[in-house]
Amino acid sequence: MEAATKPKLRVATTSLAGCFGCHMSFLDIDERLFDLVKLVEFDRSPLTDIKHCGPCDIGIIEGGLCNAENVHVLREFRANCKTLIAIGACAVNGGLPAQRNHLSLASILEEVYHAQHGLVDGFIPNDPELPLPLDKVHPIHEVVKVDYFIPGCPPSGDAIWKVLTDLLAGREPELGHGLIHYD
Amino acid sequence: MSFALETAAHPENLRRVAIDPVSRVEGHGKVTILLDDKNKVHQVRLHIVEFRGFEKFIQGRPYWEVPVMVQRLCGICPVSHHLAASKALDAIVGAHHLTPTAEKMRRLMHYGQILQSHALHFFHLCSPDLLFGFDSDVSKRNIVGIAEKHP
Amino acid sequence: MTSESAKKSPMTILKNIHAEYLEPILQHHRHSVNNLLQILREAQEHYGYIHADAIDHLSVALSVPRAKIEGVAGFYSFIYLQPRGEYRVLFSDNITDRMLGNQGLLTSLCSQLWVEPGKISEDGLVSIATTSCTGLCDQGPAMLVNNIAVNRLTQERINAIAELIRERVPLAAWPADFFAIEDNIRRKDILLSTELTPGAALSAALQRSIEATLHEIKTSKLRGRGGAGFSTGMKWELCRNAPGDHYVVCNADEGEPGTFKDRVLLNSYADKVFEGMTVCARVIGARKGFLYLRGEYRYLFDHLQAVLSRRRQQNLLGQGILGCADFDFDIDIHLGAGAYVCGEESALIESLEGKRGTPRNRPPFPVTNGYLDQPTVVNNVETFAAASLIALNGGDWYAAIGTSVSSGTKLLSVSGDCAHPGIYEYPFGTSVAQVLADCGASDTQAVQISGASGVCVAAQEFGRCIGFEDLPTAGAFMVFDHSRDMFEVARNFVHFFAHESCGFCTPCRVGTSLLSNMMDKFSHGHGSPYDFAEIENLNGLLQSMSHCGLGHSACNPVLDTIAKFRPAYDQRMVHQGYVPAFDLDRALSQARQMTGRDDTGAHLERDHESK
Amino acid sequence: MSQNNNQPASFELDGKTIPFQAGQTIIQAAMAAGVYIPHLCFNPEFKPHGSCKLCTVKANGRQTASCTQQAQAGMVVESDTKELNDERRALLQMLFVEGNHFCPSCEKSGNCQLQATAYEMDMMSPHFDHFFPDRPVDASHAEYLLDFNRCILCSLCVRASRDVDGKNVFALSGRGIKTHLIVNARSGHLADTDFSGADKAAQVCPVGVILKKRVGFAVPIGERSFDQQPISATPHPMKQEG
Repeated sequence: MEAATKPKLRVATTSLAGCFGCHMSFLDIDERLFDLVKLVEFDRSPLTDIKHCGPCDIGIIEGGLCNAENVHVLREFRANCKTLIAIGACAVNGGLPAQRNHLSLASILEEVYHAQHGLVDGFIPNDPELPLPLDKVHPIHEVVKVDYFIPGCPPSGDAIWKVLTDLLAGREPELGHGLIHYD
Repeated sequence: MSFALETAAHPENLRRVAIDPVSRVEGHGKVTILLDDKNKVHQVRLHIVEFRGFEKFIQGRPYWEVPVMVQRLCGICPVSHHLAASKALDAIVGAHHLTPTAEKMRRLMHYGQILQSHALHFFHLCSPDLLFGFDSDVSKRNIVGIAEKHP
Repeated sequence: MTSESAKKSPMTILKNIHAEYLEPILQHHRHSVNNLLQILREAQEHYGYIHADAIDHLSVALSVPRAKIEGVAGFYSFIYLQPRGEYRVLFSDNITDRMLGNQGLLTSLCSQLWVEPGKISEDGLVSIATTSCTGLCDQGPAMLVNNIAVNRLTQERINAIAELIRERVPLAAWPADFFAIEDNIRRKDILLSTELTPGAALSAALQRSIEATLHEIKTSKLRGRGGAGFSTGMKWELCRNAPGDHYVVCNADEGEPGTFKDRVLLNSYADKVFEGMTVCARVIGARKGFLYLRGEYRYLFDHLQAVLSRRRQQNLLGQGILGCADFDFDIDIHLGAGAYVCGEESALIESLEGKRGTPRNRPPFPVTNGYLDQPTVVNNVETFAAASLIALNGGDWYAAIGTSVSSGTKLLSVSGDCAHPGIYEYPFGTSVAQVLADCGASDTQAVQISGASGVCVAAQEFGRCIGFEDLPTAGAFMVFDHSRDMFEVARNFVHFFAHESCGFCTPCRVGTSLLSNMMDKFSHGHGSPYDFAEIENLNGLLQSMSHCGLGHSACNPVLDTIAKFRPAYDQRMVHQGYVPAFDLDRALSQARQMTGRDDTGAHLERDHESK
Repeated sequence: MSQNNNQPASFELDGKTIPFQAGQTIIQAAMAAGVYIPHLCFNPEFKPHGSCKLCTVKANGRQTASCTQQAQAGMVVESDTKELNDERRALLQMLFVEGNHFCPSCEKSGNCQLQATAYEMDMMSPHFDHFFPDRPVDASHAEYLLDFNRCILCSLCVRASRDVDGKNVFALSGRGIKTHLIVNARSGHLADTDFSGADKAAQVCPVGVILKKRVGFAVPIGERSFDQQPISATPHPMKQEG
């Protein structure tokens, strides 16, 4: 890693309808994290306490769009980040949550909140604080323009590292056999 | 022991403070606090905002696929969900008595995950509070701050 | 009745209902699996749809797996595996029908008969849906009722039809003028005006040697009128020289939107067409011919059978034609069942063989490996009609007409915004402006030449000429005046291609649906320059990777209208940056309904640009 | 290149000389010479189909499917070019958005040719908007499961069942984007056909539609056929995993 002559790039990350597996995999880069922090500083992220994404160079989005809140956050990222990276199957193609797309949202809510055995007079939560689910789960490139993708569920720490270092060096990211995985 | 949740009588004229999202934790949550003008707290809620519907869409899938599907419920505790599903499958396929090796294997997997998730949570997410204090400077109160101060 | 009829369990009684109407159909088609499509079509005319029991019966009778029968039945739009009602109404939905207001009439009929578009009424009486161009653009809006064509739809006629259906009046008892399809011939030239007493061309051909007749066809420089323009002489010669049993096939699929010239030729000049086929049979040494007639022209079927039987009596078909011992040739009519792709010659042959109409891998071409893998000439209706005149009057006469590259004349089916829609026959080399003047078009914004897969010509290009060297055409000539939205024209055509794609190859199967979605995205006001680039990339892929012409030309209407009518797109490009194709707020409607919420948190801004 | 009579006829593929016997297609000759051309609906054991178009090459300047194009002496063929690989990647993206391909929970992952070919073509994203179709799962058969969500309409099962097993268990029905696989039974269930696990048709599915029950995920990640080497390296995945 060349010495940090350039000003640090500002990176923000978030997990929309993800499970945080990609963020955990990101932390799997282990000691290389220290090399990375020489080059970047973190804005909003589950790893920091910054609650809203300010102007950034890179936005890393884990998770697809399951509810209205996810859309707000994604739009905030797109508005503030020069480059947007979709990380993980959920962000790239909807991932596991998108397996509900062939079902009607009504049948899902009924099943989870009404029909479940052991639930006495259950009801579908309507607290205004809760974001409403979309009728279908969408990968993020179907709602905003996305610049790069890191497939995988989760992508390995090495794959994430390879793409980030490619980008930081201004190269088109390439994974190649062994690093590119969709599962 | 169950008690009525403290719910504000007239939430509309109370002041709302939200911690949105709850950060340095694995998962999606939001905390809302309703206070009156004398800063007395009337209502606190932790809202679990993420609804995906795994309960429904795993139905109709081959049963040997489910353990692999439910891993994706949580990125830091996939093993627990995987093994819970495996336990359910034991009943389905009639494997009521686990072989000793199988049981040891499952216990080992659980311990492995506990180790990994605790270490991760403790060092990456929680340590800034302990080393810098809960009210320390926000911009430093994260893993990067820790890395700089305590390499 | 079969031997086990002794024990009549309810199941076997049920099965006999189907056996009753299926057995005569199977006899008529000699239990040949090659006639599977004709058997299915006739079975449906009896029963209304193909019942699972009928499939079982056919599977045994033809000794073919029922999956094959289901596979073929599932391919064709007019063959149904589920009940579609006693009256199956299909509104023709070509852009010309829309310009004449078919949408309003469809909604009116649906409300009068309490049925939703695309669905069947509760009592199983009627289903109403749309279908691709039915070839009645000069007298639209049109519809098919149980595959029989009804033209000149007006609110009165729709009201009458609603009444007739409610009263369950059989089609035969409907007013005759509902089915009076006119020719609308506006301008005749050599093909439509030259008299041909049946057999004259044949006897002229028989006086010459076979090679001499072939020579006449070649010197006439006649080229295929189906649109591809392959030299007819060369095609016949290649086929003649190929070993095997030879077949002559007349392509009367005429599925290209805006094309109805074959309808007129078959209605009033059938003798010329069949004579041309018989001349071809003489040249290539064929004993068997087929007329592949599109399912939408079912109403012409009996008339054409009558012409064929008359010609047999006149010894112009059948054994020993005109006393020539070695010249036997006869023609069977096969009806299509609603699949535009079967206009492609190898897909047509697949359909003739009772299969799904997917184009073959080429080479080899039909001239050497066609019907039943034997040498086959597939020519358009107009090509055979012209060939009959050439056999009569010789090639030089024909070559002198038109231009050096495109000899002879071309029938144009003119429709859209013009005073006199109908059939205009011109020598090649005639300008678009000339045609517009003759058909009484005014304030013309554009003309779509050769249908959806053809070329969109704008005002400044009206000087261009019809001909293979400039504007090749299969005959469609749709006129649009300045009140028309050229974006909607292109969108109609793109939906047509997505509906008609055979689904064989990935780029076209998926690409045409992606293209339709992109055009709908523009139409719903979500368009941005990003989508423009997407359409252009998709076109490159379709043109270079598609298996047949349908995929190659699916993007033509979009690219032509982008190039020549950019404002129609720009006005829809309300966004500079990418926006989603779907309406995000509507995506929350189900959740709002389930939770009864309508607070601000329950909504999302419709469109939010992203840089 | 002049052909003297004792040397076998050959054509040029990306600068390499590929010998071929008469009647061979470009892909057959290339495969015999160990040169990989991406393909999905081609399988050397069956008649070429030519529907997926992954194997499209430029032969003497004209793009054509190399599985149906006969090899000709002196032909100049381009395959591994940027333009063709970009188009192949777009075709793969089309296949991924047309069906429901959830690799994380799919037992065929690691042995799936669609996935392995997408890896080979560096497909990092599906790019297009997903169709998310509603497709059935048929678990009626005692030993075999059919998950139509992953069907890419390559017809290998149709050809195997017709030409090798002589059973015609599978066929395609519908048209255009509604084209779908059906089985030879009135009920539409595999259990009511004469399909058996020993059929050739049970082993040829390049993706995860026709699966033996209860053996999924047996081979650990890292040891599956395409974990060890990319699809371009294996001569042809003769032994079918899973």
